[in-house]
Amino acid sequence: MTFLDTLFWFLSIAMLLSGVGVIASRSPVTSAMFLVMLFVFMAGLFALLEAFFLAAIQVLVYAGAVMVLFLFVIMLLDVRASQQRRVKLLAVFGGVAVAGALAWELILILQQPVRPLAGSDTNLHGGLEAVVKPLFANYMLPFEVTALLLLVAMVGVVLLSKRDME
Amino acid sequence: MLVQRPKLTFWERLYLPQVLQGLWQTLSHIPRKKFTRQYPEEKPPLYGKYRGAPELVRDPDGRVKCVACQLCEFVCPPKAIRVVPGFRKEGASDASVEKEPSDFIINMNRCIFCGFCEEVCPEEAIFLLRDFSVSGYSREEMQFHKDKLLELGGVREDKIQKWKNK
Amino acid sequence: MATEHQIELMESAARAQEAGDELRGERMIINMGPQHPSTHGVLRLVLELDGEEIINVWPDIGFLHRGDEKLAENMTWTQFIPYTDRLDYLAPLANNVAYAYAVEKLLGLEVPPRCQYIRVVCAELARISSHLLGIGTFGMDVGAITVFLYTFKEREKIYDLCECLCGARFTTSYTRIGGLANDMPPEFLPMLRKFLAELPATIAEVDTLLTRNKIFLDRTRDIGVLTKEQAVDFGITGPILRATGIEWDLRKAHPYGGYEKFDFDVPVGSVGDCYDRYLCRMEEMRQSIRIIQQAIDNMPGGAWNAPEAKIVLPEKKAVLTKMEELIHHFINVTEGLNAPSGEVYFSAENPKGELGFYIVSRGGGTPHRLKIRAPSFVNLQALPVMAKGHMISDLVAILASLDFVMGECDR
Amino acid sequence: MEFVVITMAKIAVMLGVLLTVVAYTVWLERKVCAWMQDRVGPNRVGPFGLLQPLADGLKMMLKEDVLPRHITDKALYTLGPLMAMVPALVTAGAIPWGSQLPLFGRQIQCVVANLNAAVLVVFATSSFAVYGIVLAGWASNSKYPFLGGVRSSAQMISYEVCLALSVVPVFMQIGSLSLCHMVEYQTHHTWMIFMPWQWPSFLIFIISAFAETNRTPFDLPEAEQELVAGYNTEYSSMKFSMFFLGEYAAMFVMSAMMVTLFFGGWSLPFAPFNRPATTLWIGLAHVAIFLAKILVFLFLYIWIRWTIPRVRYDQLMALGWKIFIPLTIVNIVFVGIVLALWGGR
Repeated sequence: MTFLDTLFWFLSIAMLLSGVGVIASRSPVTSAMFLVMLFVFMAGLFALLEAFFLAAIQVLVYAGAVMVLFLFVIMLLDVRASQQRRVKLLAVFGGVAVAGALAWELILILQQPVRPLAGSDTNLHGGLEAVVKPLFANYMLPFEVTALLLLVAMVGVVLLSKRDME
Repeated sequence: MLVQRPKLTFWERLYLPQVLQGLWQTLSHIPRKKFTRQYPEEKPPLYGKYRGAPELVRDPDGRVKCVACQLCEFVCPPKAIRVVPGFRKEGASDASVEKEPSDFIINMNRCIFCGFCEEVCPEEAIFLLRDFSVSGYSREEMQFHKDKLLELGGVREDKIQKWKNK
Repeated sequence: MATEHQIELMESAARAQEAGDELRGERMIINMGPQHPSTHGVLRLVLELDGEEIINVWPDIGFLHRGDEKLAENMTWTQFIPYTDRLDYLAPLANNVAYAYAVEKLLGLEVPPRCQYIRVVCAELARISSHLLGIGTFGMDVGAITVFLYTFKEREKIYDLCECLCGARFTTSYTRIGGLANDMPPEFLPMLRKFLAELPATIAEVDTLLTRNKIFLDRTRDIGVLTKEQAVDFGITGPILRATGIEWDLRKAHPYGGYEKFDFDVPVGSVGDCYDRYLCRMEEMRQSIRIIQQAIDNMPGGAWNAPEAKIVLPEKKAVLTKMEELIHHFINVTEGLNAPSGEVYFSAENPKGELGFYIVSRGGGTPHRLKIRAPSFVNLQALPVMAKGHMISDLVAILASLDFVMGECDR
Repeated sequence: MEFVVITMAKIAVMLGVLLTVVAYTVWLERKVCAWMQDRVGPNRVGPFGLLQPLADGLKMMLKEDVLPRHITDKALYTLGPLMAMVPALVTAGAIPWGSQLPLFGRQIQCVVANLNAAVLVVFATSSFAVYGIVLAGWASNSKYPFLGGVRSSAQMISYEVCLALSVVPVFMQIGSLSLCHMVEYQTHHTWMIFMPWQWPSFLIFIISAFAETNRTPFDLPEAEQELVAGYNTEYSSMKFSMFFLGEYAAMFVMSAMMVTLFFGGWSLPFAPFNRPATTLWIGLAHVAIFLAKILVFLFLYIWIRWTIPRVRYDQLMALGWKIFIPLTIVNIVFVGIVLALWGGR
């Protein structure tokens, strides 16, 4: 096992354990922190693939921004109420079903032979251009449409939250 | 007289000029002479008639000037002084004075250094001298008795010598 | 001012309301003080917050209560002087002066002009000292810590002056009924002149750091506004009243102690916010410099004690050599000066506002009842009105601009 | 394996230098503020108080670690200070401290990790510091720290956006996200600060950096006159000093970013300091130049702290969202136009 292999196994196992931590921990704040750890280990896996840009963005956006907002909301809520949650039967069945479907999908995918990526001729090192070029050249319209959609959603949220003030 | 509320100019509303002026102000203080005093090495100058700790004095002949009239005990606002009156020795050179304190206690924990004792003393026997760092490890230690007070007070010049010719 | 019980009631009322409409978000009850860096002493504020916005403030006072008014009933008129030092302990000289004039009013006694002038110097020095501290801590509370150090440097010089004048830096106990503890020492005037020459530079420094600084303006303009009507209703005095635009200064309105002989202006504000209070204090310091300058330029000579053997202690030399003076001396100290029976109220314009002494005398050497009207106590009442709707950061600025002293408030 | 050994050595040296500089920044802060206030500052421990950081550190370690009884989540309470300190230390690894050191017959790069997305890594890692403060505020289970934590998370999230957007024009000009390329570009051309169209970027960056590191005039989370000590009210001993170290390390990293992005990193605009070092001495001189430039910015941090008042929380948020973010976007467009017309590259 080489150094990189060790690192891969370490990151993968740590990521899975963090995932277990997210669903197993009682306190929502602890859950959120496990999720942050999960993101960090995932970023590590990206970095192992030499996709530094993706790794950095993963941490910057998910761990650095989204999860902070999550934590913010959790902090402002009453934590005790959510700590006393009870296991619901329907939720368990639903969860198991989704997990099973996901596992089945994964097995199907892994049985396929590994195909090279669409733009495999581009230099993947760092991956900045590999990410940005298609986004701004081939898929310009969907990209902008998504941006517009997000903007509309944001305006909607602002409008909704402002309504009680009147 | 109405105090003028300044109208800020455009630049001042951008925060910068005042911040820069302030920065220059603080910077110009760096090379200036320092105002603080390095206390234990450098003693502070005591101006005027400084009111330090109250102490008892002797006249140039070595006589305890206090005649135990208890006026200071009476006037002391925090009741820090206690005088135990006694008699002078029969046949001594100062026997004509008749009384002297057999003990004179100042509770330095209570003393507020107001100087009333010195002001009312009809014998010029008690003075607030220049001791400003009165300290001790216990409450008992802060009860200054006659001997200690006399030792601290020392000898004081006496121009009038009230008891010399009586 | 709320009692412990009332505060508890209000807290539970707030909790009930909170439970009533959960959608409006949680309210937070937070204790500010008695140990908090910006409550300037031992003031406790119970704040009800919605986020950072203040819904309600309940000041809880009394942590520094020493019973000064009761103590006064058990001591002679003169013995109470050291206790006045400890009222507004940032301007002890002014308290001494006010108390002395109050007792003299009861006695119907006029002090000689030299005494009056020295007392004016004392009161104005105390005003400068108090305002320097007020502005310094104001700067510090909005985050400009260096201002505090600059003004404290100047206060240190005032303390040196106090030390030179009366022998103590802090607890001055300088005045006596009918006079002063001692005359000005010869080295005092040169020191004072030097100080007056140096002070404008420091005021200018504070000016540079704060007056036109946009950050400071943002923090203080239109914060804690008190209208003229509110100020009058609350009985607010001093710079806080004048900042609302009412020109009421006891030195001008009811001149005492020779203030009518001095030429000075009374600064008034226009809005009544924290910034106006700051500006008024700055201007009052400049005016105090003017007053002191006039006082030392026209300092009369002669006696500095009223020639009343039954009120003022006789000269020490006479006590040591003459029988009659010795007897007066003893009677004066042990029985106290023999005040007539009656009731008087005297108030002086102190740095914080109107410091009044209401004296009920039944004759004899001690007051029957001595009521102190402390400006800080009265001014602090307006806090809940001023703070409502502002944020915690504003509350700090408002507290600093009120410039209260708990020693005086709790007495 | 050699790579691992060299990297480990680099990390050790970097941490050593970083922590020393951080410790002496505290000393500098106390000394400079004292001078500005006509005081002397620390002068008892060692000559000019130079051993003060050691004494402080020792004191902090020997102090009792008080764990208030109302703290229920001890793990998160402990994690807080760690999360506040570690990211700042990690970030320093992505910044080029010098050109290279010819040592033992090898050319050793003066950067722990020469990443091609270094800037993003720096922002990503430093964005973790907010967790430290949020967790500390929340886990303290006390009201003042909680308010501090809430204030701080909102503040840091807002200003991270400004911070990242404000440097976009710099990358537009260089066409790389690597900090090593940044310095290289500036040695070939001129420092970014000498290009007038980059001035707005610099101004926004430096102000956002002040907000991001919670320094005056934006030191709201710990505004001692309002929130006692904000998020670190309940902390003591080493945990408290970790917050302290974290704050100063973050200052160091932000200063380093300013130096690298706008002031030519380790270079000076004349030979032999404008090209990678060939001898050990010049290599060390580069590191010294880099540290000297950082020192200037650290001084600026301190200088500003002891001069101006603090803004209010809502004013800070308004400044960030209503002024700086639109301004950065306008700035990106503006620099884009400038570069398109006059050809920046």
